[in-house]
Formats: sequence, C-alpha cells, structure tokens
Amino acid sequence: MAEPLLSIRELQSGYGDVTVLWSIDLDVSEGEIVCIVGSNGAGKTTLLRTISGVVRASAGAITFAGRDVVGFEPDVILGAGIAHVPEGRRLFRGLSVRDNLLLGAHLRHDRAGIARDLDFVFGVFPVLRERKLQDATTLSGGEQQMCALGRGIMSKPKLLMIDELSLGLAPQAVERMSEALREINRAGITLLLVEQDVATAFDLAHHAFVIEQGKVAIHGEARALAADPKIRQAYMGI
Amino acid sequence: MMDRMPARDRIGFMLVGLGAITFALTPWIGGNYLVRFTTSTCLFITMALSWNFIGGYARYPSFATAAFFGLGAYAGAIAQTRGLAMPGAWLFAAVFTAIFAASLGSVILRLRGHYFAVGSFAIVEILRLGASSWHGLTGGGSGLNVPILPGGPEFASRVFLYSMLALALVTFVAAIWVDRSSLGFGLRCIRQNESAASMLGIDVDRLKIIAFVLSATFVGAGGAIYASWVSYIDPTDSFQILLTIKVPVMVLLGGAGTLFGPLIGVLAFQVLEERIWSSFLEIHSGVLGLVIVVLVFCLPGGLLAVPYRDMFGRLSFLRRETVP
Amino acid sequence: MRAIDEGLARRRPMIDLQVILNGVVLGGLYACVAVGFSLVWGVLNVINLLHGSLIVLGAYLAYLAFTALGLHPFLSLPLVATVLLAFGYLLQRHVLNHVMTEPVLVTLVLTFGLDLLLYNALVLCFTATPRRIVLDLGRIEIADVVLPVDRLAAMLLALALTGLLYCLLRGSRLGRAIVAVRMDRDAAILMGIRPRDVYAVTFGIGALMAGAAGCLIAVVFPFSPGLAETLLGKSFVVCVLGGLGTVPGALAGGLALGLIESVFGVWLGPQNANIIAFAVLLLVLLLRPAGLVGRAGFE
Amino acid sequence: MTAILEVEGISRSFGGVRAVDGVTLRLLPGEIVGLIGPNGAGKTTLVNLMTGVLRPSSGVVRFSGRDVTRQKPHQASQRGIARTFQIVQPFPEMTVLENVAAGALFAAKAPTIAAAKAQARRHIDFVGLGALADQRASALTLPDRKRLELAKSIAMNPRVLLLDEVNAGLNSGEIDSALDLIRRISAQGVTILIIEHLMKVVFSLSHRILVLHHGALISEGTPDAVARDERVIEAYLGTRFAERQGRTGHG
Repeated sequence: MAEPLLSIRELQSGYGDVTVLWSIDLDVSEGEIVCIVGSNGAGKTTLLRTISGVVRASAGAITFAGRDVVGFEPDVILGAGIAHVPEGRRLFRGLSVRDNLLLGAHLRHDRAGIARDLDFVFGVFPVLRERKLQDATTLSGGEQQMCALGRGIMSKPKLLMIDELSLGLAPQAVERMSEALREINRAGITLLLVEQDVATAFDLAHHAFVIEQGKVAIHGEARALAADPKIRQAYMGI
Repeated sequence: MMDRMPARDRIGFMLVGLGAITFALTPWIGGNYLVRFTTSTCLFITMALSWNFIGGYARYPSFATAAFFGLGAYAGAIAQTRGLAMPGAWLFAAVFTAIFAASLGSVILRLRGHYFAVGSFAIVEILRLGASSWHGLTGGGSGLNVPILPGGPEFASRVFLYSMLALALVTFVAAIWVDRSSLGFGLRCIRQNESAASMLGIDVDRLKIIAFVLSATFVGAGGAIYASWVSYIDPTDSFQILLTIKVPVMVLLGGAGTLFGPLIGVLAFQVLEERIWSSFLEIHSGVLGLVIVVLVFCLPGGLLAVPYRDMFGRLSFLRRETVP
Repeated sequence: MRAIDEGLARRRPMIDLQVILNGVVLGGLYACVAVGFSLVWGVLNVINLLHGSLIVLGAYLAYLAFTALGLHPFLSLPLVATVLLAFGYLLQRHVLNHVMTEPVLVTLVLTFGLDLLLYNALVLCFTATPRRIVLDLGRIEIADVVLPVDRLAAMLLALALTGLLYCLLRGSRLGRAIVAVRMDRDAAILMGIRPRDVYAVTFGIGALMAGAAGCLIAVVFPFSPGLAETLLGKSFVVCVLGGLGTVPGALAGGLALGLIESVFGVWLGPQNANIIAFAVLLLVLLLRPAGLVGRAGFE
Repeated sequence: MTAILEVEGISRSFGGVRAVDGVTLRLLPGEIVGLIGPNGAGKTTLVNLMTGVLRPSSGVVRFSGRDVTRQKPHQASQRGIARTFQIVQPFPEMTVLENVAAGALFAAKAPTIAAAKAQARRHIDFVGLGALADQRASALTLPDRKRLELAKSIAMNPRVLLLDEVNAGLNSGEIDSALDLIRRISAQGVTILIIEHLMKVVFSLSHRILVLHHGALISEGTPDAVARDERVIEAYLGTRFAERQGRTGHG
C-alpha cells in the first residue's frame, strides 16, 4: 500500500499542562476526503491546530509527504503543503474578498500561478468574483465560508484542513459547499474535515474518524460507519 | 500576606525607623544641600508609596501623579495666598485632591490598559494647560508666589524637612495598613485577574476608586508642602510629564506591589540621580534613560526580587520563613 | 505651532475661510505626524513614546543635509526616511521585541527610557537652540486668504505621503500582511505570516513616517529637541480621536485636531484650544474608545 | 418547594444573534442539575446572566424568591451564588491558601484575613490540597488547579454552585475523583448546576438534565429520557443523521 500523505502516530497535545489530545493515530491517503467527528471538547480543533503548528505537540509524530513536520513553525508547515481553514472563518475585516484570498497566497511568489489559482477559486465560487472588492466580513455566512475555503486553496496546498465547514450555515448552503468540496478534491487537493454535522461529513468523506476525549474511538469507511450505533454512543455517552 | 516572612519584615521596619531618624538628624549631619536633598527624597517617597496603591497593588498604569501633585501645589498655594494658615492649606489641598481623584476615578477607572494610561496622561496635560490659562486664579504662565515662611531660611528648611518626613511616614503607615488589610488583598486579586476577583465577591469598582484616591491624597498634600517650601510655583514645574513617569520608574526599580519596594526604589534612584546629576550634567536624562532600559531588561521584578539569597548564601536571615 | 496660532489670534476673531484653511493645513501635517504612531499602536499594541523624538531626529537629519550638503529638505526626505526605517526596524527587532508580552506599564516605561536616551543624544549633537530650514517660497493670496507656499507644499507632501502609506497597506503583499496581523493575529499565522517580522517592519514604517514628517516639520516650524513632547502629545490626540492603526483614522483625527486648534484658537486663544483638544480626547476615550471613525481595536 | 435560583423567560442577544432565548429554569435546594448542549448553545452566556456578568435583554433572575436580575457579579457571590470557570482562573502570584482565603474573606465575609485563612485551610483539606496550601497557584498541575477552583468556590459559602466545565482536560481517573468531590459538596446541601461536555459525567452525576440548543431549552428530564430524546440527538448529530439512525433503529 502506498505511503499515506499524512500520518499521525500517538500524538499528544494541549495548552500548557492542559492535555487535550491523549493519543491520536490517524492516516490520510492522497486524494482522499477524510472527516473527523466527535462531541464538543473531544479535541478535533486542537488536532487541526497541532497539525498546522499553531499548537505544539507534546509527544508523538506527524509525517507529511514523507517528511517529519512536528515542531515546525506554522509558515513552514503551510509551505510544506498543509493549509488550515479555521473555525469561524476568521476572515480579515477591512480587507476585500480579493485581498483575503491573496493573503492565502502570502508565501507564494509565482504571480502567474497565483492568478491561475485565483481564477480557479472564482470558478468554483462565482459569487466571490462578483464581490471581490467588497469587505469580506460583510458577506453572508455562506459566502464568507466560500471565501475562507478559497483563501485556503490559494496557498496551493496538498492537504486542506477545514474546521466546522457547516457551522451556522443553512442546509442549502451546506449542500452547495459539499459540492464545492468535491470539486476541490477532484482538482487534486486532499481534504481533512472536522464537522459537527455528522451526516454531511459522512456523505462527503471516504474515511471517518470519531474522536472521544482526545483519542480515536472508532474509525473506518464513512459509508460503513454511518449506520453504526456506536457513533451515537460516542456522542451521547449512552 | 500577613504571616509572610516576619524576620524580613522586622528588619525592614527597623531599617525604616533608622532611616527616619537619620533623615531627621540631617540638619546636624550635613549642610543645606543635604537637608534639601532629604526633603525632596521624602517627597518622592510619598509619591512612590502613593503610586504603588493603584499602579503596584492594582496594576493600573496610572500616569496621574503629576496631576495630583500639581493640583495639590496649586490648591495649597491658592489657599495660602487667600489667607489660610499653612497647615490648613496643606490639609485643604489633600482633601481637594482626594475629592478630585474620587470623582475622576469613578469615570476613568472604567478604562483599561493603554486607554487608562492615556487618559491619566491627558489629565496632567489638561490641568497644566488649565493652570496656565486661568490667570485670575493661578497667575497663568507667570506662576504664583506663595507667602514665605517667617523665621529665617534655616528654620524654614527644618520645618519643611520635618513636614515632608512626617508626610512620608504617614503615607508609609497608610501603606502598611493597605498591605495588610482586605483592601490590599483585594487589590492584589484585581491585579491578577479583575473578572475573577469580582466573581469572588470583590467590589472591584469600589476598591479601585479607593486605591486611586489613596494614590492622590498624600501626593496632593506633598504638592502643597512643596509649594510652601519653594514659595513659587508655575504650571510647567507643577505638572511635569517627567515626574509622572519618574515616580512609577522608582517604584518599578524597587519592586511594585510590595511594601518596601517603593522605599528602596526611591533611595536607589535618588542616590543614582544625585551621582549622575552632579558629575555628568550634560547626559543626565540619557543616563536616566539607560537606567530605565537596564531596569526593564535586567531587573524586571525590581531590586527586591533579585535573588540575593542565591547570590549571598550566607545571609540566611533574608530567607523567607513561612508560618505553618 | 504656537507662533502661528498666535498670529491667527491677532487677526479678527471670526471663523472665516482663512481659519478653516489653516486648520486643514495643520490637520494634514498632524495626520502625517501621527500616522506612524497610530500604526504602531494599532498593530503592535505598543505606545511608542519615542515617536516625538523620532520626528525631531528626522527634522535634524534634514537640517543637517540642508546646511552641510545644501540638499533641499524635500529631496533629502527619502534618505532621512530610509535611515529611520532601518533604525526603527532594528530597535523593534532587538530591543522592543523582548517586552511585547509585558504589561502596558513596562512597554511605556521602556519606550520612555529610550526616548530620554534619544532626546539626550539630540541635545548633545544639536544643542537645544531652535532651528528652522527657511525656504521662503513666497505666499499665495486669493481674495482674503493668505497661505505661505512652503507650508502649503509641506501639507500637500504630508497628504501625499500619508496616501502612499495607505496604498502600501492596501495594495501590497506586505501591507496586507500588516493589516492581517492587526485584525486577527492567529488567523494571520495560518496564512504563513510571522507576526514577529510584521512587528519589526511595522515599527520601521512607523519610524519612517516619523522621519518623513520631521523633514516637513523642519520647513514649517522652528524645532528643537523639546518639540518632541509637543508632537507626541498631538499624536496621542490624533490617534484617540481617529481610532487606532488605520490611515483614514489618522487623517480624520489629524484634521479634527487641526480644525479644533485653529477654530478654538481664534475663539479662546491657542492655549485654551489645546485644553479643548485634550478634553475632547478624554471624552472620546470615555465615550467611544474606538475613535471617531474607527472600530474597536485592542483592549 | 421554592426554587433557590430561578430564571424566567430570560433572553440576551449579541449583535442580532439571540445567544439565550427565553429560557426558564428552576433549581431546587439540594439538587444537582446538568446543563448540556452542543457548541455555541449559549450555556456559558446563561451562567453569565445568572451571575450578573451580563444583563439580560429581557427576563428575570430570582434568588430565594428575590429579584436579582440587576445584580453585579460581586453581589451574586456575596449572596451565595458561586461559579467556576471553564478555564480555571486562580490568582497565579498567590498561594493556594491565599486564593481560597480570598473567597472566604470577600464572599463569605470572614471578619479578618486571619479568620479567612483559617476557614480556607478547612476547605483546602476538604478538597485534598492540604499539602500544597503554601504553594503558588501557578505551580499547580491542572487537576490540582481544578481542585483549587472548587475550594475557592466552597470557601465562598455558596448556596448555589455553577460549575462550568470543571472536568475539561482531565483524564478519566482525575475525573472520577473530581466527581467524588462534587458529590461531597452536594451532600453538604449545596445546589449544583453543572455544565459539561462529557455526557457520561453529567449523566452519572445529575438528578435532572436540561438541554440547551441555539439558546433555547429543547429538552428536560432524567438522564435516560434526555439521551433518547430525538430533539437532543438532532441537536448533537445533525438532523439528517438523526433521521437516518432513527430509520435504521426502527427497521
């Protein structure tokens, strides 16, 4: 079997002496869509933040494209090809949609490539082209999520991690966003999603991981897991 | 905090007592210059201890010291020129400054961090400009003459020395009280986490205003004594931006939020400044700047926090003893 | 600044076009004086008490270039600004960067200490005697309104420089990074931006704008090291009035201060106009901490 | 029985978003009530409204039958409403003893600092931190900081204790001893409202569960009933997933 694109072993991480992730093992193969679900406080966001280098891992290994990426600064990890779309979009107020997108390409210097990717983003989300000069934080919730996704794509990542894609979005918007994610995935970007809407996540993903109290409780093919009563147990504790 | 290191505290109080006696004896030890130096040192001790209430215990970065000083100086001077006896004028100045601080504090203490600092700076500016504009009351930019104390210069210099010394001692007693009372306890809680403090039942607004008023009252009295002492005040001298920063620097030098820190800071600073002032007049402010930079980088907790115990293991009496 | 205001006060005490125009000219200069201070405060969350002295340093450098090399201050401006950019960058990187997470009091005290050092160096090098670069370019008179050309030119240059900074922040990769760090530091990190680098560059730009403003001040007002305190005070007022960290904010605050000074200067005398300026500062601080045009920044 | 703490029709909006929307709840003396709900349900906002940190846009808060809607946080704690924070907030420069004494002094109105410290010692022993009383709070490990937080709040001599995620970040052994402690506090007659992510914890501890979703109470009842409530499952797992699981469950 081919080497996975992202491989995490016995990862432990947290804030100060507050341990959130106790021991995480997780693989993402190239070209896949993988989702992580789990109840509040299980450590999903912390996992993404540890992968992107914002939070320091206290133990364990993260290998990306055959390269050890634990302990590096976020810009190095982004440069290696891992982009992180944070929860709550976190668009920059006072900057236009276009400027927000260009900030995603901050580390790149290939003008032609940036222009091409900007076109790609506008192709996936035409509404962003229409609004490209508008202050990004004045967009609707769904459009802001598109902009945040686009900003992630602009770094030309191999792996795009998305935290809480559907949070606060109307069902139709979630549907559109799922479609867009499939298109992005077809364009060759591997996706790692953290989702609270379990059905959306399982519909999209090839593989799913359920995290409970900082550990992987269940994992497997998303389709198989979707009917598994253990999922509900992991959430509800009963 | 009450039961912390009684040995160290005892030594501290003994040294303060010795220091006060030495200060009181300066007219017999040295000349006019030394007496003047001691008088101004007492003034700085008063201001540093006062600033410590709000800036040290509560860690609100107040730069209003010069405002209280100038206000007290003008209140005292004006009261004296209008015929109030000197001690009465000083008392009036203290009360006036306290009332001013209470009303100002209820508004300005809502600000935090930089905004509080800027607000307190602005008070100094406004008062300085006000003092130079209001000719009828303050004499404007040309200043105000205060009646000279009769009895000759030597007598006067002693009166002011003992007045300033008494004020410094009163302030120190107030500082001891604050340090040991629930007020000081509450302020220390506010310093570390204001919202957690209020959740613990601390009326943070009230405590902050009390600390702010305390930080003003004695400074106001000090300003009034200063005005009588130098018998002439003007706006730029009374509301000095330099003063408003120098006092916090002194406290930081000794150790903010502690009882003895301000005393040590003032003494160290005064001696240092005296050395620098007398030997290198030209680079006086530059060296002061250098002292500040060194202070920030090498003595972040002030002189009191330096681990002397580790440096001089033999001085075991300095070791912290905790009552079980 | 006082001299001009007093000149104004001697004219008839009436608010006319001349007064407004004077306010606008003054306001343009103030915007340029304060914009670097505002940027540093907004992005780094540090009040740079050195700012006034950096402006005066710029003025002296322009003066030196003018007297020693005969270089026109408007021509030496890019040089002076570059020198200050380097100075500011290094100062932040190697000194201020170590106290970025300390309480407000510490950064304030440290920049004050550095300011004393710089002030003393200025006095040693240039003495306390007021200097001025006299260009004497004549004056423009239209109807009742009189404007000295050097002052008008300085104001236009000030606005142009402020506009340039605006374009830099809006339209360049670096500018976007600065705005991103100001708006959301954590999200900026996810864009691969290193806030430490941005802090150093931003402080450098703040110093650059101070140097440029110094070159303009040198042409318009007599200056000495003591002017630093006045300029710092103006920067505070502009910053609080306009809101932190944005060019439009500084512009609005600068114009507001310029107009307050010239209008109230006529009504109440220049001294009282300053009281009004600081009183307005205090009011804005208490009622609208985000400034007249700004939105909430730090704290 | 009269409620010790009750809120009636309480609402609070932030910039047009209703964080808490018309919530009514009553805490009876001596009970342990669990408050659960997905991320952003408004749990912490609700606690803030009950302790005077936030003012409600509408609605009433009553303590022992008395209207306390407009109280300030320090008044709430002096009345006997104590709370812990999601992120523990000890005073780092103070010792464990001083931290706890602060609660005894200011909220429980101990007459002197010495008396407050004497009281504090008892509470510190009660939570099992006796050996660390003179340690600086900043030197404590996370489980000990959580204990300290509990000691601080019982030092306030509360009648109602609002626990906001006291167990976040603890491992299962540590959680068990924290639960034991909470039960012992409850046994002293303190009414407890516990907010928790960890269902197991709330379910094993609480007499009664309230479920908050989008700022409104959507379910209330025994742990078992709540865990099987379709609305609760929807809130946690998403509507579509709940539907599907419901289908597979029934057929």
